[in-house]
Amino acid sequence: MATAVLEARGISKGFPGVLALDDVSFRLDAGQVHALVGENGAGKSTLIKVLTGVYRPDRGTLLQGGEPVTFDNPLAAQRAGISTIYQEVNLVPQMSLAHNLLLGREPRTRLGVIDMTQLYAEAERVMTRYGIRTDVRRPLRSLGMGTQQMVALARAVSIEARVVIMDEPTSALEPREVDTLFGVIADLRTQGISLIYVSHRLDELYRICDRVTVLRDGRVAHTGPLDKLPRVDLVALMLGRDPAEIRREGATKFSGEHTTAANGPLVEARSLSRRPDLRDVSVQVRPGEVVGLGGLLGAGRSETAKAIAGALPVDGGTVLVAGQEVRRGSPAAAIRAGVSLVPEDRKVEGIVPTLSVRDNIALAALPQLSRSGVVSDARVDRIVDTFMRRLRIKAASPHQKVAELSGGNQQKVLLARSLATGAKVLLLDEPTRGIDVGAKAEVQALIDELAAEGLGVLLISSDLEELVEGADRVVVLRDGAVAGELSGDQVTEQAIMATIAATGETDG
Amino acid sequence: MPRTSGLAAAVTLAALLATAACAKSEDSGDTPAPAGSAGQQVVQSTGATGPTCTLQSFGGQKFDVKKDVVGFSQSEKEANPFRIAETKSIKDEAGKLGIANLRVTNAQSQFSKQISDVQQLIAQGAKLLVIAPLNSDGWEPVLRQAAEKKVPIITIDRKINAQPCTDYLTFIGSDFYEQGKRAADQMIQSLGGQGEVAILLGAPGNNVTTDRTKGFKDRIQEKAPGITISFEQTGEFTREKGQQVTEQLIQSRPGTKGIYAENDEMALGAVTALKGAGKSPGQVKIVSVDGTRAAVQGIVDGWLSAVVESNPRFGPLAFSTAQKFLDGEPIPATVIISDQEYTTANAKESLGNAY
Amino acid sequence: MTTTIAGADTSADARRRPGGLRRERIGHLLQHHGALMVLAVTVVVGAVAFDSFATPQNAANIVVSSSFLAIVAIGMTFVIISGGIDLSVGSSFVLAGVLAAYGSRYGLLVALLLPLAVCGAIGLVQGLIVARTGMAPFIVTLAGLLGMRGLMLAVSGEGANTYLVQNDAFSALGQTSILGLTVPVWITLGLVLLGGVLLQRTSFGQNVYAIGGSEEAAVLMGVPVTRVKVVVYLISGSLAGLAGALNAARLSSGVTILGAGMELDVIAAVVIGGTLLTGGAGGLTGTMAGVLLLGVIQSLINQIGVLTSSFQQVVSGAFLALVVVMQRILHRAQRLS
Amino acid sequence: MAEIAVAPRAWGGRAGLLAWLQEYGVYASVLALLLFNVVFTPHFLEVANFRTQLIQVAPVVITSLGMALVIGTEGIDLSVGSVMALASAMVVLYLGYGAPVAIVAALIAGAAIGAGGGALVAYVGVQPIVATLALLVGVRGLANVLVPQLTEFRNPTLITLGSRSVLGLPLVVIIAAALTVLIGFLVKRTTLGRQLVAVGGNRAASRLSGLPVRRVLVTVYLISGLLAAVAGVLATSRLQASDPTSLGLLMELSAITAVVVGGTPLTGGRVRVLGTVMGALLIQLLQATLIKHNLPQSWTQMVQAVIILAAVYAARGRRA
Repeated sequence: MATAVLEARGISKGFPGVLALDDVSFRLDAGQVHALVGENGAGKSTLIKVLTGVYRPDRGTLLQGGEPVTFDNPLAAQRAGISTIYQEVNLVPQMSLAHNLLLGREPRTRLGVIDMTQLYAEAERVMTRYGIRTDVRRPLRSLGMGTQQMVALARAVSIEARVVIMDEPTSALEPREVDTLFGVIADLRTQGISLIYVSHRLDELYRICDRVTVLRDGRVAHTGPLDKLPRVDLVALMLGRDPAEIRREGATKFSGEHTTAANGPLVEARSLSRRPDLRDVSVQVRPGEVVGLGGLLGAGRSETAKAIAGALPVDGGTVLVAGQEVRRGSPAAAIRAGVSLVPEDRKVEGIVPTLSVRDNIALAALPQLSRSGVVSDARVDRIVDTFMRRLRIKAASPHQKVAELSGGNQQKVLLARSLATGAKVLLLDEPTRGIDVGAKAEVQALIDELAAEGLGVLLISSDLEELVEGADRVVVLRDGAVAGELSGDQVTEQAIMATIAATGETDG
Repeated sequence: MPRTSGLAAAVTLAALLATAACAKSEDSGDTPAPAGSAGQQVVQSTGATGPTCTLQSFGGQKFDVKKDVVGFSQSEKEANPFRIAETKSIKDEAGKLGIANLRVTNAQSQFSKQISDVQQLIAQGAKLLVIAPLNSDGWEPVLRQAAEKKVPIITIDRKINAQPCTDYLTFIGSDFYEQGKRAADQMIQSLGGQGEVAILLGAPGNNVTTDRTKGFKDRIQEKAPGITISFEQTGEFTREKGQQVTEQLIQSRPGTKGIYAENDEMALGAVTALKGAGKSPGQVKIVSVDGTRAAVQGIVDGWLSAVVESNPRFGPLAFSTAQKFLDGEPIPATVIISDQEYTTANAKESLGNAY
Repeated sequence: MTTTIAGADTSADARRRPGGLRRERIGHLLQHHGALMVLAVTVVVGAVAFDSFATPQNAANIVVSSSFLAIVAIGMTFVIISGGIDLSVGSSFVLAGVLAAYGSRYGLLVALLLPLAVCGAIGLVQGLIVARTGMAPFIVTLAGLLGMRGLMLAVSGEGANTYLVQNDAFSALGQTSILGLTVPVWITLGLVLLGGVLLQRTSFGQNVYAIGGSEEAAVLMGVPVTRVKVVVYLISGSLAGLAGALNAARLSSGVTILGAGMELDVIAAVVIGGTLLTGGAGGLTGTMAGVLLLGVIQSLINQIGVLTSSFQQVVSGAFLALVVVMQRILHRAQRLS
Repeated sequence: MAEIAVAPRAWGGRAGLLAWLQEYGVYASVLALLLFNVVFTPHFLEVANFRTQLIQVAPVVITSLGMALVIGTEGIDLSVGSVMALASAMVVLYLGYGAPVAIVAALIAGAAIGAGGGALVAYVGVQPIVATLALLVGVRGLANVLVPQLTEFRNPTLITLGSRSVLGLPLVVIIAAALTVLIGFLVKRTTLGRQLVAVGGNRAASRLSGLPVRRVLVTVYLISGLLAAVAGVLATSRLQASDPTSLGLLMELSAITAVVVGGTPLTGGRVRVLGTVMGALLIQLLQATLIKHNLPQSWTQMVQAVIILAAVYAARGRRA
């Protein structure tokens, strides 16, 4: 047996109050694509950070090519040929694509200063190989998420990496970009480069990975070849549950059809327009209905939700709640009318990290919980208690800082915040992205429950399965306009994809 | 949105300024009487033994003060009686003499700004410069430029450390060291040569502070070994700081018999502090330097023991010196003015002289 | 590896924003050279309104007296681009002047090196504290402001001693004119060029931008964050020290009453120059335009002459507000259009 | 389930000590300084001394409270010192109508300047440090234009405000204490208080949650201006004169120091009211100690620098 490219032996790492990794061993061979899975908090991130020199392990050793190594910082790991692409693209948004790509490895002139011509040429050359043709002098933030992800990948690989670690690399990619990415991965593998691939998307794992290591509660729950492991068993391993139970419950927690009341729409968006994001987008949600909003990234899904929630100024169009027009461009007015948004980016637009769970839940409902500007603690406690129980939010106490909770629980806090306002319509933008399988199931079940109680839900999801099983009706967006609407039996993955794919011809 | 808020801000500002128009301040019984000729500066000594300077030896060209540009560089904002009186005196005298092109700059207590202010005056073609320097040292760049163009500089109230007649024409002002000594004399007299004395220092780094401190200490050491200086803290020449420091002082050192304040503002701050602590007038002897109206009034009221004057009315003397110089007369290197003293004996009748 | 997929070249963003690139460029230009344009306009207005404004001597005066602020502002630009701030520069400046004048009695080398070493060292320590402890730069350098002013007072006998420069070579460094401009001006020009190259054309400079843009990303991209931060504060401290020393050479003495509030002038100049206080963007040309703009405004106020000293402050404040508001509006127009 | 386990707070060991210092460091420092003075400073344990310290610190406390709110929103207000000067100018300008009118005029002026700065920040999007820097320069000029030189007044009501005692406590101190309670209440119990820390903690999230972010910002800066004006009026009444040139000079730095030393992070999202008061007290006691022991100015500044660093180092948040 050849020596491993990278091996971790008996790694333990603790933080105050938590043992994040407990005697974890992990082995990566040359040319291998190794899936690293586990729920959030299982220890994946910590293991990656140990492998890349962000953390020093308390116990255990790292071996590279059979030799013990220690990395003092990410730079040391990079120099040793270990590159990482993180979940949230970690590049510098204000800097140009070229500078991001080649930061630290800029071509020099004979005088020792950066050769700008070379820099841009080199950047263009590299990006072309990844199927990106764009002006490399543009600031990174002006480019799409997919492009940014590709830059991150290109950067990681081009540092003569022998090991590339990818943490949820596809979460922001369009299917086409995913294909490009997988093409690149296949290429890397043939060059003998090893990959550690972290993802929640089982399809992708089975598509490209050779081996899998499952972490649970800081320990290795399983390691072995992936193709011999049935999906259900993998899910069971991650959750630590009985595989039979998982089979019974199906892939998602949605129960299927909802009884939709026949009365008029709860919320109606008419001809929302905003150059260049939205063109004449109209959507209706009736009480008790879950309406899916499908489409590719950048098709205007989040923009539609934000426009309805008053968080995005629009050039034209109106939003009516129960037949009454809502003042434009004011989230407060939308919330008063009963429309509440749970945004896509939890960290940036969702939680207030410095505040407690309690304050986060009560935040949007403060005007309703106070009299002449003074907050009623009793009422806040009551409503917080209600929703923490109802959504099964797991926190040490309502006064725990929200930043200390897991992603899934943070998501539930945001849902609670929306519900606390007495919302009649929830706009959920990727409510299950980046949260662990257990929490995902709970959130999905909750959406069902809320719809059953008569709430209207607008569900945005990149996960087609979630959309098909969860929504009664799916509105498909394309290039900022409604491309089609599917309901009843029409709601299938194929139908949605076909509606989206109809763009292929018009795209140019 | 930005437009409306900008508008709102503008409206707010306008409203604020407008309200100032309908402001109504307290009826003030003691508005300063027109200065007139009262309190005019008198030359005390002209350093007769020292060298003198003529237009010829200076090497300048004759010019007409009335028509040519005359620059005046003030060091500090005209926000305290001394600076107000000083600038006013210069402007008034210029007006009286018919000097048409007087350019006035103000360095707002920033030394770098004063240097560039004066340089700009030179660039504007000033033929004569009257400078109230913020600091005695550091005038090299200005002096070089002035020397190139042979622009005579008269410095007032503070000296410039340089060569008279070559670098600048002359200095007209008080002797701060001497002021310190005279304040010490007054302190010795009112304390009978015994007791603990505290000093409220001026702003640190300022040579007025340095000289007034040194003069005071030297004189005390020389003439009154019974007086101990137990406390020196800066009051930064302001009334507020003077009050705050005095409050700490009288509480933690109740034995303090006298306070020497290096300007009137700090002395008045000390008076407020003493009043607040329930002391009666004269319980702690206060001596200060400047001669502002409020301080002299303080003597009349019994709170201050004495004030050594530092006369700011430089206008007449400065311009007459300049005229003499242009007329070819010899000018002494320093013109020390005679500062008077306000004491319990003369305060009431001399109140009109105070500024 | 040739996995290019046809048509995958344009990002969703680029597609949605036809002509976005050109507008971005214009916006970029405005943000970076807005100060230069305002400066040009101000100079033209001044020249038209006042005879004695656009004279070579006045111009030289403005440039010469601005050069010290400019040197300090170069360092501040580095700090601000890295996402920090340095309030201690004013105190560094005055301390350096006193040290230089004091050191001049031991020769030119001491006069130059003593202030550079002390101010550089204090900058270094501040940088270390900021980088290692994660304390806010605002607070660390605020302590630096107080501490160094205290040190300066201690060195100068509570401000009572003004050391005079006793070395002709050192004085000459501050006073000699070459082609009508004094040595400090040429040093400033040299430093601007050097700083520009350092910022735009070296890995170090790119690292400064990266840290200011996103420190987290910079760490993960392998930027030696601690070292870069330390160096940035070291540069700022050293340049403030150099400016103070040169100023002492120019004034021939270690004046103790300088530098109070200088940090605010410097920050104002850098911000007017288009460098964002949030870090990650900006440059030296803008900063220089900002410095000159402050000098020109000051000169214009002097030319007007009739303003009382208090009104001058109102005008300066209003002008500063106006410039930043204009910048914001331009910035916004560029985003919204 | 992968729950983030939160260990019960152990107050032992080095980590425990650090955590304790972070929470209570400023109180411990004040206590230590008090003890030092009790032992080494003559006449320290006297009622008159505590009166002096409390009276002197009152304007700083009041200004710092406003500053704490602003810093809670991840902002900063450099204009407070100048606003004090403006308030002082307004008071003497309107004293002819009687003290109440004059005081109200001063407070309105302070609130207006605060709101103006807030509008620049909230609506125009100017960074707080720059917006309030412009005000720092301009407003002091304005105050000086209105009242060009130190002006004494004799209005008994206004003088009483600064020197009167109620039940043995100076009125100035009572006002500062009342405002502390009020601001504490505002932060803990009012909608505005909850909203302002949310705005400081995450502005985008606050906007999406329907918080009136701009209104909150303007209100907070307005309160800061208003409190600075209160401090200005009190300082004026204590001085028995209006001195716009020097009143409140460098107050912004004292206030920021008090807030930060008191444990409110400059990054916003949190406001510690009592900590702020303690921060102000710490600086006051420090200065008093150095003055009482007749140490030179250079010492005062260097010691202050060290204390600031030490206090903030102890109080800095544990980094993940």
